[in-house]
Amino acid sequence: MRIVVQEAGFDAGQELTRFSAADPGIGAIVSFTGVVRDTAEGTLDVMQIEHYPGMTEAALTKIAQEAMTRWALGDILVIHRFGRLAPGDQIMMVATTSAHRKDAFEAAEYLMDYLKSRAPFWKKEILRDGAHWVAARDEDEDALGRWD
Amino acid sequence: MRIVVQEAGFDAGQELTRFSAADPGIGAIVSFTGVVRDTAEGTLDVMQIEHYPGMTEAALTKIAQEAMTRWALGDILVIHRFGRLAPGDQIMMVATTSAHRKDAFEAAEYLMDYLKSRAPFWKKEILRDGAHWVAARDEDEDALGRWD
Amino acid sequence: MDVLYFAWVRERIGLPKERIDTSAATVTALVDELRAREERYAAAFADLSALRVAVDQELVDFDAPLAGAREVAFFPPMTGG
Amino acid sequence: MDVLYFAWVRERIGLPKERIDTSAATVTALVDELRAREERYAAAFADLSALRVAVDQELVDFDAPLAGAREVAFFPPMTGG
Repeated sequence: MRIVVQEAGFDAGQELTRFSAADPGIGAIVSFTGVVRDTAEGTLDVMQIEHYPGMTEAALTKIAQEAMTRWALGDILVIHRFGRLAPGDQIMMVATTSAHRKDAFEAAEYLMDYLKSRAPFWKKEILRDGAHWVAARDEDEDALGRWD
Repeated sequence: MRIVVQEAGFDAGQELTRFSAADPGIGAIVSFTGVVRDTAEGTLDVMQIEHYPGMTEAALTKIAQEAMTRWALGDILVIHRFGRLAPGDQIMMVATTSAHRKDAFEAAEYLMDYLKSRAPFWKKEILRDGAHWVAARDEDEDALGRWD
Repeated sequence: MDVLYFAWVRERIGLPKERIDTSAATVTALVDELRAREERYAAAFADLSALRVAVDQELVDFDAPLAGAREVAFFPPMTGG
Repeated sequence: MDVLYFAWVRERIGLPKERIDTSAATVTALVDELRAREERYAAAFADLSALRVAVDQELVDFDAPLAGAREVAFFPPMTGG
């Protein structure tokens, strides 16, 4: 299990290669990469990501540990950036390995759902004509319901 | 949409990097990589993958096109190898991009489910003490039911 | 018409492809013709539930018509991925 | 006790962290104390349904006890990913 919270950029492809190589005996590898999207009008200058040092790592570790108990997984990778990002930058990725694709897929979706709403990150969009905190979406909170 | 059927190896990490770079405006990228698993006893010498040239490409294209109509996707990548593979070799990958993680995840799972049971590939395991064709699993056929 | 065999069907029949002149109206009628040829065909086609068939590279049912078909392929359930 | 503020709660109150001496028994009691201090606190805590709270880095409800707590953090719903 590898949980990384960092300001620096990362390369999801390289991370996937490294993660996959760690256990060549595994059959299925799923990855999710999140990328900073510009606004429809192309007005996003910076996506600023604030987090709660200490709690962030603890929350992500707890979410990953829960996934390890729910599915038959080989390994989990979580990388999440904070600081100032530009449109097109990779914000975060999760990856899972398992003997079976169903476990790898479900666990990756679980990690994403919990990371979205239970890990202490907040996004602020600095636009050409203003700035605002991104509001949490009801559907992200609702998505947790399917894992009860 | 990029559909590749090839004998040569590929690097899922590099492919993911290339696929992601093609559309930096997208928010979510999901990838699945399948790796040749050894037997529990470590007796697998070669995984031999046979396919139906012509029909394979057509079937994968049809599956990918159907996914493009069902979900709001930016792009789809499908790579599948044939020929002689060794334990630990990457067999195949699919990747999807979308503005939303739910679409990217669901489409990738759909592609995998259909690719498993509807694309003309057959696996033969050459073991140290014999060889046999891998049997289709009922649960792979059943998995298609959820997309009706 | 070209008839193709894959995986263990190919191994059991002993060849990957052959040209067959037939007036069979459906896949099932073609299978009956093949079964009557030789034991290896009878063995390969003993249990149709274990087989799949494609006509001109499209998966079809065994009662599919063969009118105008250029290529028929028989193979076990697919195991890609 | 250290009290931390994040995102727009931090911006509204005007600082990321402060040391507060309190005998508040629950988070809600602490919130009431803060609200009574100054307008900027009253504004930040106007609608608790728009806020989340963590005690010693664990998400809790607003009626959670504060006995023994070293660190309390207030912030809006999280938006990672």
